Amino acid sequence: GQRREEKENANPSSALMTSFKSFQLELDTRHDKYERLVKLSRDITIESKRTIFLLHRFTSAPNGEEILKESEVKLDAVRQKIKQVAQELIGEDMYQFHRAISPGLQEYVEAVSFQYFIKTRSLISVEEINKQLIFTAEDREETTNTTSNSRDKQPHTWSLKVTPVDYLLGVADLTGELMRLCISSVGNGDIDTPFELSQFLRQIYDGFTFIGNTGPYEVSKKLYTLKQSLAKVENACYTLKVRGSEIPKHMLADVFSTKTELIDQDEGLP
Amino acid sequence: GQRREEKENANPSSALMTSFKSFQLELDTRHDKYERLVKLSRDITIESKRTIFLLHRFTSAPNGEEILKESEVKLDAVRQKIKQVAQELIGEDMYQFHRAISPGLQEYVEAVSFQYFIKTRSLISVEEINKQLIFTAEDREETTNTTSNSRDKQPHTWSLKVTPVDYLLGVADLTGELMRLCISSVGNGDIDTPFELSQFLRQIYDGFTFIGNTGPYEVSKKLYTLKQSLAKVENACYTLKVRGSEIPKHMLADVFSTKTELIDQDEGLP
Amino acid sequence: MSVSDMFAALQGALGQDQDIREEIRKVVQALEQTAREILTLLQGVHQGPGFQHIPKKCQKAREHFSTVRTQMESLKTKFPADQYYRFHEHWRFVLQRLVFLAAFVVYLESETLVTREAVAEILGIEADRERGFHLDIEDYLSGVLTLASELARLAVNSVTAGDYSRPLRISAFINELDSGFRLLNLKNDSLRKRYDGLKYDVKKIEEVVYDLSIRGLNKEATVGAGGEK
Amino acid sequence: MSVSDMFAALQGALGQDQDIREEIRKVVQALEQTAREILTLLQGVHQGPGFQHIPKKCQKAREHFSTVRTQMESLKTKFPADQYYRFHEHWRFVLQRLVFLAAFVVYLESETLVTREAVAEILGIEADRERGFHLDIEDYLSGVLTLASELARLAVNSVTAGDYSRPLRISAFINELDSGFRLLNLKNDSLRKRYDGLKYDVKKIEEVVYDLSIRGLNKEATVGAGGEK
Amino acid sequence: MSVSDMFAALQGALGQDQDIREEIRKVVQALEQTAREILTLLQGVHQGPGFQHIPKKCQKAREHFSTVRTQMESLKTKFPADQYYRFHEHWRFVLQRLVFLAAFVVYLESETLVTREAVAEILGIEADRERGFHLDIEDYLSGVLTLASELARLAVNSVTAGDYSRPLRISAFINELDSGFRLLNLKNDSLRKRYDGLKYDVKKIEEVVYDLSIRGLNKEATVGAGGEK
Amino acid sequence: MSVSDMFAALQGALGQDQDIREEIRKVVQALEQTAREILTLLQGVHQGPGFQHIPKKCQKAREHFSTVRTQMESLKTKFPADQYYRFHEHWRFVLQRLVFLAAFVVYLESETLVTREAVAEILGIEADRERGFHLDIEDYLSGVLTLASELARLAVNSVTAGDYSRPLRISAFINELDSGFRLLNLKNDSLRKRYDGLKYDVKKIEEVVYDLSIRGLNKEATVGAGGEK
Amino acid sequence: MSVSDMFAALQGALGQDQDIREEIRKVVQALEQTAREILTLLQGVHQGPGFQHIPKKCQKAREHFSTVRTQMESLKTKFPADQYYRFHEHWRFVLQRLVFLAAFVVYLESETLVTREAVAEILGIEADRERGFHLDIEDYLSGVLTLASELARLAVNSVTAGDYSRPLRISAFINELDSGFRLLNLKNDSLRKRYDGLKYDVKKIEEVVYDLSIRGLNKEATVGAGGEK
Amino acid sequence: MSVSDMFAALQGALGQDQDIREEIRKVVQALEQTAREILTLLQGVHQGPGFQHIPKKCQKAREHFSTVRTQMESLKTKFPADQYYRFHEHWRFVLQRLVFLAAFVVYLESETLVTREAVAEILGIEADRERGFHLDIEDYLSGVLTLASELARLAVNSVTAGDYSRPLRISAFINELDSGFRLLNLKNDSLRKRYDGLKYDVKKIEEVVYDLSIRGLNKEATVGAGGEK
Ligand SMILES: [Mn+2]
Ligand SMILES: [Mn+2]
Repeated sequence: GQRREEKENANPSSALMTSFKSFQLELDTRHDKYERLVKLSRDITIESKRTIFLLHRFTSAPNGEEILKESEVKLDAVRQKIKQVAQELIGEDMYQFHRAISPGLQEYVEAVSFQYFIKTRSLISVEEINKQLIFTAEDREETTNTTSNSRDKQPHTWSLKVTPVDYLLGVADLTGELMRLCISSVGNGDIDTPFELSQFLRQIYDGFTFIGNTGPYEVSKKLYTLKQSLAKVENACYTLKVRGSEIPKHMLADVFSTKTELIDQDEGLP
Repeated sequence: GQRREEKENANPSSALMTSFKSFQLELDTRHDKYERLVKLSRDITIESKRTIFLLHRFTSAPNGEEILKESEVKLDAVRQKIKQVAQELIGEDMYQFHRAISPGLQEYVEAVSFQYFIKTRSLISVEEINKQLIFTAEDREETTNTTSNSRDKQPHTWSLKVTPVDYLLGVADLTGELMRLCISSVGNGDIDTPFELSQFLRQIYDGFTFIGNTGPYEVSKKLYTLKQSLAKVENACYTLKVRGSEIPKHMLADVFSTKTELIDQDEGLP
Repeated sequence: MSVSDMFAALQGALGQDQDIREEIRKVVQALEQTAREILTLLQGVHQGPGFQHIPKKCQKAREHFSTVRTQMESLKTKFPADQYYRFHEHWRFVLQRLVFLAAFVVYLESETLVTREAVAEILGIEADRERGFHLDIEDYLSGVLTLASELARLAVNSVTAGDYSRPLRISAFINELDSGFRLLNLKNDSLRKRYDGLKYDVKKIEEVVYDLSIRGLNKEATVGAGGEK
Repeated sequence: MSVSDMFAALQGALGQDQDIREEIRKVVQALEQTAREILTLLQGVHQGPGFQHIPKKCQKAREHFSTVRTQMESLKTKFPADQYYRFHEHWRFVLQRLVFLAAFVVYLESETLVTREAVAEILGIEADRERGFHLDIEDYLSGVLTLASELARLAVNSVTAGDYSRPLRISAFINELDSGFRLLNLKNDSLRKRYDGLKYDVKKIEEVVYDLSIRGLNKEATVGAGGEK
Repeated sequence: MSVSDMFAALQGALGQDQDIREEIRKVVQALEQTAREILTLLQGVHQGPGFQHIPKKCQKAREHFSTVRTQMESLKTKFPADQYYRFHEHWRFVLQRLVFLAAFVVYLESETLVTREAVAEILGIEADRERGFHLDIEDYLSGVLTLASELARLAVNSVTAGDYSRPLRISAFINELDSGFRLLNLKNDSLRKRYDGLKYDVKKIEEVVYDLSIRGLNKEATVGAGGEK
Repeated sequence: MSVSDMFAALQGALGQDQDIREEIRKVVQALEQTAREILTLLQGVHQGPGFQHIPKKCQKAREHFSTVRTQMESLKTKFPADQYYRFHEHWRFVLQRLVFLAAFVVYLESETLVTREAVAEILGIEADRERGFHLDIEDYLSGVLTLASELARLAVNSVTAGDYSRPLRISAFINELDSGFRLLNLKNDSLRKRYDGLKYDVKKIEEVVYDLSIRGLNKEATVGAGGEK
Repeated sequence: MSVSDMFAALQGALGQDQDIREEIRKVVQALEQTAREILTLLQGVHQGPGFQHIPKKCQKAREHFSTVRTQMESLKTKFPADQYYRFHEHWRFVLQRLVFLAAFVVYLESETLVTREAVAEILGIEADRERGFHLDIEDYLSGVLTLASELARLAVNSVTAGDYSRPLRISAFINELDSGFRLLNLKNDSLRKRYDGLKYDVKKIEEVVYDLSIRGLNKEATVGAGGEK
Repeated sequence: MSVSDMFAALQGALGQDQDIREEIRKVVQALEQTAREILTLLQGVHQGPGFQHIPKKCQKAREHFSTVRTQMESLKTKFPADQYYRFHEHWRFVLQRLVFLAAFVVYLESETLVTREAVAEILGIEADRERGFHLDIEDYLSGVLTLASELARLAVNSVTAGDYSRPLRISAFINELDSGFRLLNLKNDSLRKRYDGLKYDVKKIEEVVYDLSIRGLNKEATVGAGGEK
């Protein structure tokens, strides 16, 4: 009965139907992979954003080292996710799934370069980032043991390369975070960071200017925001300079130690 | 105490504060009037739209006369609202509040011209519309008796003039309703109305073409939709003609009388 | 309570909302899959031999609707019952499609319009907002309008399949539907737009009836229809 | 039930929704008027002599809030209690503004951050969704951010009025607020944007404190502040 | 009357309207030119030496306003007197600008706010709608808000020019203006938006006064101001 | 490495990418030109006399496809083999068009659906990603959907040319295609959209078959078709 | 040279440009008026009885084109001959419309496509850029595409008016036009878009021919047409 | 002439136009590259130590401008001289940018505004349309407005770098520029909009000068400046 009924629509064993069944399989496989990658990318984005939020606490807290350590743990977790991405892409043309993973990778670049700046006051290179995205089999064993034995025997490595464009877009967004860092540095009485930041941001801005519209549209689109961020940082430095001009430089340290005491006192209160 | 406190902000009896208090009064009066007019306009719109909905039932129902009467009652109610508008505008520059009332007036034009078309198969003129918008005091007494006696003694008239642009915009929207009327006429087996409508719509379309972009932007903006409506009506006529071509014309009447019986039978069933 | 305690609590609440939406999206995807299966099943009626198997197809579709009900049951658990409209957009589209499918089955079975109550029951939800996860009125109407389109197509294909009575019955049904819609004072833009499409369905069916009439096939149909019932 | 009866019932439901929105709009307008009156009252604190009358102004504002509560009471009756989010957009803006005003009063009275529970009580609504018309968390946070801006301005004007201790206290308060917000993982675009503004308020206040410090006025302030309390 | 006759008549009415607008546009262009000249003249006060020549600049500006009056006279003749609001948009912008310029002159002369009557007289129009081409209240208020912006800038430049008392007087004036505006129940979108800008002007001036206060320059100013008057 | 060195290196990489794209664009333009020529050739089948020359037209089209293969050979050399999807967008459109053209030729020749393997061979590329420059499955499906549209048009024009059997065969073919597509779980937006268009093609062909049926021309067709083969 | 001298000189140049544009706008308005009159005149052909008066309508239209030529003559004098493209946007729209109108007249008269040379002559301009105010090639093509749309409409209305032969001739003409366009390598976005619309016109006309064929009306048409000629 | 002959001829003309545009695009890309290099070079002046190297940077920029002139020479050869405005959009953006860069260099060298003639010479083009490839007046003005923005930024960064005299000189320059612009009767929308931005630059610089004045740094500057020169 059922057989006959299906026949009404179209012969299920016709050549056409057979090939469409294979298309179904192929499309579903691809879409499922794409979906998994989108989800991984979202996780990467969320965790990277949280790392950035965490790092913004660095300036205000006396427990700087702790926060740096915590951020390292978080970024390691992100990299484990990226490893999963790399595993999904074995044997694939990564560009086929690039749109799925690009937002996550950009956010990772933003987070990792933010941490790097805080630690070293310099810009992490794309090579440096990619070096951290080479994963070996041992890494894998720690997390997933369910894979077949045959594979485990030979030492595998998986890697993922952040493209120059993803890197640039991540760095462009980094400048927004650096601007926030600058504004809150002033808010925390830190008078050196803003000047360092203005110099650093200017270098990045010059770099983007140099690239100009040779990159894809998304990159040049960021130029305006980048310029705004730079202007905000320059204005902050200007304000510090102008206000600082009223007293001899050697007195500044006094001013801020007083200030810190005041805050410490406050925190000691109930 | 209170007096002193108010002084803190600004001297309430200062020349500036006094004049701002008068501004407050003037602005509030104006805004209140505007608000009242917007509300009236909304009521006019809603009731006009309902009249149009009602008139669309005309084609399908055998009780045509009743529906026409009902629509007349509804339009009378709308005109009572317009009278209130006219009363609000006594002594005012009506253009000051034109934006408040224009949407309602356009919808009224649409409704009244739709009814007029159904009754007379022709286009109502703007003069004819405006003639119906002259209201006399007797009208007023019926509805509002609370006004001062002195005024009641002399016979008053209030009137409102629909502007040419409001008229045109209403007529442009009318064509959309006529298109709907045409499509449902075909759906109801009425083969004359579509041809009449196509001729009528073409005249209106020619009229709008003639005016072209000499009118304001809103008018020329309607041209595209108008053209679409006309095309739909022309296509409907075409279909009728093509299908009708298969049998001699004198048989058509038979076909449709049969059809009506069939429907009547159906309606008789439980 | 310290400021930082206050904010930690606030953070919890914000995260929860996101989780709910994620959960809802998953169930909605499953519903879409079931809806597609029902659609495939019912599409068969348009083709020649399919006309003879309408009852069997309806029966099979009914079975799929029990899956729908299970999925709906799951959907209801994903968010607080009184926040229906907070998340409405997520299931709106699939719900309209399911209304159409249920209405199509009911029409094929009994040539009547499914009521809002009946469709709600088929989908395992409530017709009445007070009683739980319900069927929004606009979603119900939207599904009914899709039915009208499908019936216009069915009228055309009935003729091809040699069934001359069905178009006449569809015509009567659609006319009644049209009269119903004329009672509504629609404000909602998207619903109004979709309603305008109904006129074309009416017109299409009328053209079919017209074609049958001028060939005298409508009389044949009435006879045939009488015999069929 | 005939098709036309069905549609007549449907029409009733559609009309009702429109009526509800109209009613809500009216109450919201009245709330906006009251909010404006409270604002005018509180603006006085920025001006020289106003600093001395803060307690009296707060007391007066408290009286206005009883009007707010009456209006809120009326608002609640305008729609079914479990459809809060269906109509949320209508009162969102004025609610955020009222949160700010209440938070400002509470700050001026006690230099503390009003809790969500307390502000809900002042406005005569619930902090908890389950218990009735409530204060959405994002609206609360939005109102708190407006408070931060206002305090930055107050810090500047305190100096002009010769009160050198208040900026220091505001600075401590705003810093705590900023720490609190850093705990949140904000997703929402508009709230995130407004939060970015907080950094500028922090910066502005810090600059005031800096100006006082380099002139040694902060010490004077601590003394003065001590004496004032 | 045939449809095409009807449209010909409508076309006539529309054409006439266009001609009127063309005429109005020409006069408005001339007014804009004059306004630009007055603006150039008054901009001078912001620059160092300009402060000493304020009276002379005001006097010169007064002369230009007689040209304005002549142009206004011409404008009035271009359209039926009772259709002011039909063509309002055409001159609205330039009229607001002229109100600002007149208000600026009056402020510079006497540090008072020009009344609506006075500004109407300066521009050669009526304050009252019934009496002819008049100054719409919202246009008057809009011009006054532009004055507030300009004064914020003047406060800044006064300090540069070494005049420390002017900012204090501007601050008092702007505060009074702000209180006045808070009395108004603004609905109109564009005016409301412009009013929202006023708070930035108030804040800017507060910061200037703050800068003077923290350096003790405000006392110096008061002394100086006392001596100046 | 200094920041400016880093950006110089990035700039190098970006420049290279641009050069590749430029090269690809040139070959794609040539492909578009060839595709347009094949299209012009095949358009002829819609016109009356064209029906008799279908075999000859197909043969000619086949010759053009050898040009396509040469151009494809050149395209493959323009970029690294494993970066197909990096530059996919450049040739996507023309490839879909070529798939359509090949599928049209094959349909005209044998009234069957060209397989993915066969079409890849006609275009001189691979069906399988691992083996080199390949035909993406979505591009294949997209080309097939264009074929469906073209066949709807062909059905209409067949009737005009007096061939009443072809529409019936097209109808059967399109129905099979529609069933095939309903097996697919389409996510991709653009393919999904194009697939939604298929239902209009199905409907159009159903209406053609309806027109033939109601006039009894379908029987004539079957007879004729039988004789024709 | 002082800055203000420099700007005074610049103002001179800017003013001149504005005057030219003003002048051009006036002539263009007149051209639009004439174009509108021709359009209104030709719209009549869609009307049933209008079919008999086509020759008279064409003749009348020809008279209007002499007005066009006079206005074009005036337009040419308004700007330096070598700045055609500086002001192109001003007359582009009306020129395309006039091309369409001329092409429509020529089609109605002789059922041929007007050449660029011929249309330029009708409008009193040059086909060749070197020889003066010319007809830009894209504007010519754009006008021709409008003609195709109009003819699709005419085909429909011809049938309604009982003329069954005209659609067949229009169909042949449009097919030729379509082949012509396929020779072009269009890059221009707006023209390309408009060209994409052509295929809908082609399809529409094919469907008209189909409707005639299936009812045997095309034979009737051929006979009738034969007799008509 | 057959339709297809006509279209073959048209294709020839269209192809030519496309080739010209392709050629222009290439040169414009090269110009953009050079412009970017000059920009990167000049950005250095904002950096603290950069202030000492201004003369050297200007000299280097001057060298780049000789490349610009060569590229401009090439650009001129790409299209018929009298079709400047046909292709204007292609180079408009880069030309405005180059005007800004030239104006910036000239300002840094001599603190004067470059004239249109001078900037044309730097770029190797004409100031006068009659004499060849020229600098459109609006492009010149647009470049000058970009200079104003850049100088506002330079004023800020000068203070940071400890140069208190430069802002005073910039302020005077910008005021003069502002007066110049007020002489112009701008209609052009984009230029007008950009001009509206100038008043923010003026205000920004005034605030910088204010900040210096209130701290007595402007006197220090004058002294320093005196010594520096
Ligand atoms: Mn970020
Ligand atoms: Mn309507």
